Amino acid sequence: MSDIETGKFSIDELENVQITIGKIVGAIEKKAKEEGVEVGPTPKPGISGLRDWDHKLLSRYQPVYTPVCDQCCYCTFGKCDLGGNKEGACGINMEAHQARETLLRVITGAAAHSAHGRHILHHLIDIYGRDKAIDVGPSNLVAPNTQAVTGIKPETLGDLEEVMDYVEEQINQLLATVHAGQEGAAIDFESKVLHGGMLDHVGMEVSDLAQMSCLGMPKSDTEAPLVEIGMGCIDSKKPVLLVIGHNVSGVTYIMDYIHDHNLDDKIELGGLCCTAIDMTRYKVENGGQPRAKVIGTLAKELKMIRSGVPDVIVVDEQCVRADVLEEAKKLSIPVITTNEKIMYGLPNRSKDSAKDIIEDLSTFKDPGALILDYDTLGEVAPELAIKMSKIREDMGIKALPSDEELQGLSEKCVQCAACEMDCPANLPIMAAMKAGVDKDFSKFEELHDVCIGCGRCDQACPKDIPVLDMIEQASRKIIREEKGLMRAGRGQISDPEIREEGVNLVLGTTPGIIAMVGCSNYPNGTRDLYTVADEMLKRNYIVVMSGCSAMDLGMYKNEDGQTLYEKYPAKFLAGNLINVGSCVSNSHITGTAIKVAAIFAQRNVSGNYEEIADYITNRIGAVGVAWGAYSQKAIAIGSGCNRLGIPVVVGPHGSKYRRALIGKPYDEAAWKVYDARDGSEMPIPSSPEFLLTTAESVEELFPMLAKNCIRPSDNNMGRMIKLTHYMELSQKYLGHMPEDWYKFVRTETDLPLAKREQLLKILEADHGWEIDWKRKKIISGPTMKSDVSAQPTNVKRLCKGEC
Amino acid sequence: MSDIETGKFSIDELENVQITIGKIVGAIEKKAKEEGVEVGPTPKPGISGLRDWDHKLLSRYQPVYTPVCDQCCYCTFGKCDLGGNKEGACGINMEAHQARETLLRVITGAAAHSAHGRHILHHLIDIYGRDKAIDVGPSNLVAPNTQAVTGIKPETLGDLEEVMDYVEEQINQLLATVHAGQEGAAIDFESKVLHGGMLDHVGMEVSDLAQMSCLGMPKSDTEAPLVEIGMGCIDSKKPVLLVIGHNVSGVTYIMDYIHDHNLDDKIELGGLCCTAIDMTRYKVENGGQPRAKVIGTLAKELKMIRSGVPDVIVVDEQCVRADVLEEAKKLSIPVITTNEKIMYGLPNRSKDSAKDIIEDLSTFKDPGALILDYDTLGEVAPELAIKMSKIREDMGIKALPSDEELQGLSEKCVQCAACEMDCPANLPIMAAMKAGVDKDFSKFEELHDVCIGCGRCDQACPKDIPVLDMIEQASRKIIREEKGLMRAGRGQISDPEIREEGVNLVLGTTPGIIAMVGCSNYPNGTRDLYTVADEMLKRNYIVVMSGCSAMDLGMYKNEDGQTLYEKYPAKFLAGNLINVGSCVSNSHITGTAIKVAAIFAQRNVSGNYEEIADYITNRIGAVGVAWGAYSQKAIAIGSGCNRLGIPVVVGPHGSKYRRALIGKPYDEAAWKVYDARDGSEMPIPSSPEFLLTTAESVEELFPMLAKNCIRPSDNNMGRMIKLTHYMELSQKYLGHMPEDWYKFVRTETDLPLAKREQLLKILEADHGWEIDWKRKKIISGPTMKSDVSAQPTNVKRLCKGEC
Amino acid sequence: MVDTTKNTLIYTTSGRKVAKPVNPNVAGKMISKAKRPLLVVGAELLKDEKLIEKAITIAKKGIPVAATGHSITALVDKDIDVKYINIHSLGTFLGDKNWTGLDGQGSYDTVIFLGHKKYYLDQVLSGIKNFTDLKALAIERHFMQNATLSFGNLKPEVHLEALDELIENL
Amino acid sequence: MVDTTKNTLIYTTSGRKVAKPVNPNVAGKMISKAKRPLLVVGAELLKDEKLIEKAITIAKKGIPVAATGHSITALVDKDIDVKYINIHSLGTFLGDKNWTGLDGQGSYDTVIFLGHKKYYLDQVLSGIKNFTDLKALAIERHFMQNATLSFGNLKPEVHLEALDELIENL
Repeated sequence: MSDIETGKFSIDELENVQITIGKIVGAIEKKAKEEGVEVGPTPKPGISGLRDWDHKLLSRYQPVYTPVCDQCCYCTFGKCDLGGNKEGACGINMEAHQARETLLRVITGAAAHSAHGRHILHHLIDIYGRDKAIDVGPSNLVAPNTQAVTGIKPETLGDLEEVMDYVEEQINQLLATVHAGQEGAAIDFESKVLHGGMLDHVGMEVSDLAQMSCLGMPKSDTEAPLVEIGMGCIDSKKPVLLVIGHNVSGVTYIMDYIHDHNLDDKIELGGLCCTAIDMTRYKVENGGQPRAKVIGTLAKELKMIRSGVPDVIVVDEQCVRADVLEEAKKLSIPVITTNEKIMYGLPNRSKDSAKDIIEDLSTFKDPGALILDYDTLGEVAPELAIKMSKIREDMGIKALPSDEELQGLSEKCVQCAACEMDCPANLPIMAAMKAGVDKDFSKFEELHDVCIGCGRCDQACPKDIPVLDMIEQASRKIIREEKGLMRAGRGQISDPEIREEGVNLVLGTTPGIIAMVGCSNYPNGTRDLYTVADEMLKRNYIVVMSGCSAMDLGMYKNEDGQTLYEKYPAKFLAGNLINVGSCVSNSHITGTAIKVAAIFAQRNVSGNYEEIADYITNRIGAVGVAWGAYSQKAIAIGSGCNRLGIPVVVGPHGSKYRRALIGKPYDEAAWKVYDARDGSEMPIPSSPEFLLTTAESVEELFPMLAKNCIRPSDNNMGRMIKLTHYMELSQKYLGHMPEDWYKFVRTETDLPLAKREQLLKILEADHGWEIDWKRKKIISGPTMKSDVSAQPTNVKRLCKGEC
Repeated sequence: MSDIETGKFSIDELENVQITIGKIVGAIEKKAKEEGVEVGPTPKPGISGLRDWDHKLLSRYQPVYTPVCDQCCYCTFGKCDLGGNKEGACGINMEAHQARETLLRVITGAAAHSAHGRHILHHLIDIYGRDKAIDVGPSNLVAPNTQAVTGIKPETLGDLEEVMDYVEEQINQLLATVHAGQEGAAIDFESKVLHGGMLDHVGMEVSDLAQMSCLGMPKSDTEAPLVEIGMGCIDSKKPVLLVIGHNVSGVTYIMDYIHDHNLDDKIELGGLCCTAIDMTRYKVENGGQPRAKVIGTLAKELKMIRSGVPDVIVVDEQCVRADVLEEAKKLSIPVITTNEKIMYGLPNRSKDSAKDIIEDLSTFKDPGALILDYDTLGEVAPELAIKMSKIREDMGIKALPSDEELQGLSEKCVQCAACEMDCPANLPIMAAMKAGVDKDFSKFEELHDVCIGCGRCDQACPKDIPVLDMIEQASRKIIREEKGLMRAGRGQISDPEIREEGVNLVLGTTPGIIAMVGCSNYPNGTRDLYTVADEMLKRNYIVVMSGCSAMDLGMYKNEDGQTLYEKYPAKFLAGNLINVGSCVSNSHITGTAIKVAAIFAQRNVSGNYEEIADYITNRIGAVGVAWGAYSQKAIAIGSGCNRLGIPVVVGPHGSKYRRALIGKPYDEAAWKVYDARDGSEMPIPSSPEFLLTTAESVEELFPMLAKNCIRPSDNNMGRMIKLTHYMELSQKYLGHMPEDWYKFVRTETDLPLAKREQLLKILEADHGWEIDWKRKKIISGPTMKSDVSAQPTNVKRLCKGEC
Repeated sequence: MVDTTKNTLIYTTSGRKVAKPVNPNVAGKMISKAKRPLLVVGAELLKDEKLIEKAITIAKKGIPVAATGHSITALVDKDIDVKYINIHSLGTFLGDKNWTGLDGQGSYDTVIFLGHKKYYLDQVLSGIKNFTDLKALAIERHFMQNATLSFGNLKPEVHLEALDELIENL
Repeated sequence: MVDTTKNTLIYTTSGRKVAKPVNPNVAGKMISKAKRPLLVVGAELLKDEKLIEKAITIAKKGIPVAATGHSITALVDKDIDVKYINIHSLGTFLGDKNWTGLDGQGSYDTVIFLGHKKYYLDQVLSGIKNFTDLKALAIERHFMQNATLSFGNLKPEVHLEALDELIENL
């Protein structure tokens, strides 16, 4: 294919050539027909394509707006204060504007992922050609999100381009609606939010499929290798090359150069953020060993730079602190930008020789360079690191203050509270300063894990005290010991795994999937992740990790010195711990749910999003947790889960996303579905209770997780298991039985066997249920029947007898 | 083409077919080569493609940031107060964030235009097929923006799809950079702003080329018909069908239905905003007469609805007030939404029969309907209007308060100033209320023209006084007389016109092009537009209008009862008044500049953006004026002009765009270019002095316009003419000679003949220039030489001897 | 008497409508006058034993308590009317005329907040401020700009004193 | 004495840093003490003959004037040191250490604003507030939140009185 000339030409000049033409109306349907695939009603849906489904979800899960700002400053009619739901100069009210604000966040996130995908796709097609086959492991359904949304079953890199075209077109349509004078109704902005979220998962999927297919990454590999992680695992005596970002395109050239030039042992290559994850996935399939170390998340960026350890910093895109160049400059660390999204105003050296660039940067002629030629990059970055290591050592670069200086700095503090006010978590910095005056720096040490390393304290301090440096210096011992192991991202769940585990999920005997995704903006430090994962794994939930959460989980060890990655196996089975991979690998989590519907339940998947989402909503007990969600990508990922009916809990900072989707358990009318067997209405439990909400602490989170894994399709065994965990977790972490446990009981067999009698008594005494004590059976009380053959659906057309 | 099946197939089954394949690497270059077109260095540039050019512009025209808000609320690390250029939690500082804010506005605008373009392109391809030829009049260079940017010379609708793919991909890349943790440098956000602006013009061009080619719109027609305009031209006794928005796709079906069913005389079809302009362009080529009336701009929307006159409202997309449905409901006016961008939460009736929809809406079962099927829409809208007209008359719908009520309402006012505080223009509403107590409503009448009809006063009033209704009622006489004539949008400037006028522009003997574009957020009412256009036309400038400004200009008449459209001819010649068309027709304004470079100066255009922009920057005296700029589209349009070196002045509200690009005339080093003949540096006049700035009043604007049309390429006659206007306008409107006039004098022949001696005296006395009084020649003084054969360029590589 | 109205410094502005600073005696009387008050305590309470005591004391004056986060762990078996609820849900339900409260006795008119994360409560209050008519009273250690009435920014010890004074006025 | 510090209501908030309300006598003294003051008058001045007078009176005290918009039409030939400049340019140049002022005598330290559109000046002042160290004094009829010091919102007649008092203190 790739040698076909472009332009207009007559066919008879060509022979035996296959030509793929997209974009013809009905193209997807026709292609699918040829392949014997049935295409559902909505291939490549436009904004209104799945609106009915959205409105169904939104009638149960109503948008809750908590503005971060009462004002709108989008256009120059304003700025308008919309306080009290007033209308602005364009007529928009607060609700619609907040929905629009959410939409803007979501499409920003979706754009970040899909622009990353487009970049890496261009790059990989340049190298491998359009015909390079997609290979992601032992699956037939390789692109569940893509196929469910677009109806396209991609087989080659080239096929992914059409998918990207669709995603970009739709994101552009959505961005257009952010303009003044477009959508006026909050509910339709919300539908657009869900559309944007769905697109995000397609964009992520394209990104990961492309890189997995070409870069030797693990392909549904349950034995993906363990990778060193933590600031403490970096050997600062060697030249240190630090890479920050999300897009591994350029970094692979650096890794190849290092490997090909036998520099593996001579350079420390460490990564921050998702680039780090993907570096450790590079060429590790079939037993390859990781060629890089993971330092950590965004929260470690400033700390790592401020440590003065890196000799060269390479950044690509996304979640890269905007002050990298400024901070690096202070410590004589050259910065190389490698992606058009981040260029820092640096001179474009893409056409220059590696030698010239190394010369200029090592003599500080420029503080950094933009290098878009990856061959040049591959050579410059490591060679420069080796050179700079010596130069910087000779210069005697001093980074953090000494202990003596710590005391002096503490004394400068006037206890004005500016730092605590500006600290996103309002951490007790003043107390640490107070103790620091007496040379007690333990309180700074305590701040280290809960601090997200944003540096606002430094900015706020009227006395110019470098608060973050003080925390880091005081914590140097902890930091040195910050080393753990993370399982390299394994990629998607394979079809065979789904076939094995699908039934347990749908019936509830595997109590649920807890997907812990996203960023590092935790309310109470990183350790909470470990606590949550360990508890749920012990309880046989499947725990799926990705991105920054996957990294942070690897930093903690149990009493035996084991990380959870070592303790739990990595298959798609109850009680297993899976790291799917980097941020874009989040698509495999939704992909898993789609696969259960498609493979286990044999639902048609192509262009059949609504039916798939409906299936997932009613049958798959999965809850997403983005405990440290900070970014627009996180809310985009969450919104994509939401359109599939998968609920997501974010940490308290997530309240600043401005809107949640919360159901009202007390509104009985909202908790009904159709039974697809006859179209009759049936009551369902109020679970999931929300599609997006926040929790205050992990203690609160635990019972929320268990409860919101309950689904109408649970069989008695499944419901019993889920209910047991709900009650136990509530008692363990909240110190009491949950108020509403009885609402999930359909029959006595839903009750945990050991406590059955005791619970039946409560049902009788407190809730007035009738019990047949002889047979220990419930006679009346439950609002729901237990009927495993019922087919719950929210979609009328899917009922028997409907067209 | 359109009957080719999709999918994979072998060629030998097909004969005599032309297949166009895009997306092959190097495709554009190869296609161009076949067509004998040379492709420049940057076809389809990515974000970094024209960065060097941007940095050149930005080193002279520095970003000036005036934040609307000191805070950033993009992600949940924040919200962060960046006051005093502090860094936020992600490390971004105020400057970079403000540049990012500007970028977000620009790409929102570009998305609005290109999403509109994509929609109408899909729609027209559905009807006319991909092979439908692009026909926009007697031009070979049909798509100057598209060709300069992408290198593609589109010939059919199908060709435009690839252009849209490019635009969407790039906008998505730019939107990605708005995400937390992307670009960190203000200068590179600024380069992205310019990239977004450039893309906007491509998106607009695609939109207009597509619709002009298919919908019988005027094609470079200098005799485009005159169209009735104004609230006063609507006959409220007939059923009134009101259309609001920008995208004429659905409206044409309504127009056809009305025409085909002989309802032309039975229904008043009026439009608001750019849909109105494009309605009057529909099927008027070759002498067709306009089938709709133009009511006016966004500023008239609320007033028109509140008048109670419309019987049905149809909205499409963009610049549609968000409260249309709420406002219409109060007056029993059904609303039909017709585009996915605006759906107002209304039920989707696209698959229902016209009869059923009409029944439900006329019985108020629903307040409106979403109709995406345009055949149904075409029938429902007019038939419903006819039906509703009777029903609403029978109901005795009362809209505005009576005069008696006006007095009572005035008495309710407690003079608390809330309305004036929230009024975007801080209009003196309290004084009107005070006078109203004494039945003097003249002050309300005075407010009418300066009021932009946003309704913030109503929202602000603690006494719930309907201020806007009072203004409208008090102004009903003026409103009844609000009728004028606008020349229907003529589309682009044709190649032959460029050939005729190009030389005059480049040498300056036509003093300049004043392009008055955009929205209706005027600081001092609509009349100012008339004043500016008339003055500049009298002075032989070419005045080009578009969008809302084009409409507002048609509302005023001179003492002879003539509008300017009647007074001045509409060719591309000095002293002519041109309306290019609707918002998307703004691309023809930049297109004109590109055409001068390509056709008059024979510069290669395909993928050769930098050279074209460089040519325009140094040679074409054009200034854009977006006097009422309010929208994200306006700043996008402006930024697209800026990348071509065309300066834009916005009204004072435009300061809320947060950033301007202003040069420093006192910084001599900034005003130098190369002479392409030998690469030597030469000083140039400090004009344009800015790329984007604001002016306070039209009086201030006049001399700014004249001065900023000065270019290095002016010959002596041209410079003399421009300088004369600058001095005269400064004296007329600012009451004094400008301080800096002498800086533009290179030789005595640059001076106006009539005043030459007087000016030479000033040069000698005040500025110390040496004058040879015998020959009346300047001996020394000027910093610049007059050398018409000099070839000013900002781009070193374009100089002789450079590669 | 503790003056809790002085330091009303905020982290970022949100809009024109800002909480009125209130003194503890006024706050106490306001609670007393409320027809259906609800004390909402958050998990930050658990960080200070003394704060827990104050919350219990207030509750014992007959004010029902919504315990958010895991704050209920310190409040069960204390002979007070307390129920767990997620604060984001609570914020929503409070604005719903159809919600009959934690005890089914009908909607609340005055909601008092104590022991919450500042940035989190700020958001919950933002929803209440913009979309309900409820009186929201923040008796936190920090000035909560989105409340109807709020204490200013206080030192921990002054905060406890202020709560005592408030309790005296119940 | 006119109290110009009372009504500081604003249209929308912008950030934490807000102008300090100032009384005319203090404002007057501040101008007197300035090393290089500049009075910047805008075209709104032209709507009130009396305001023009006040501006001229201030200028006659030896304070150079930058006339923005078309305000210069009322100020030429009045024997004062006045030059036209666009206010957006002025706002930029004021922050540039290399700018030598309208008269080439060097940069200014105190800039006084009178007769401007509120929303427009608000933006210009925002740039000055965030990116320069200049003292910006707004003696407008409206409270200008982005100035360093500003009169509050005043009635027109009180505004004139306040200007008189300011002039007395020059």
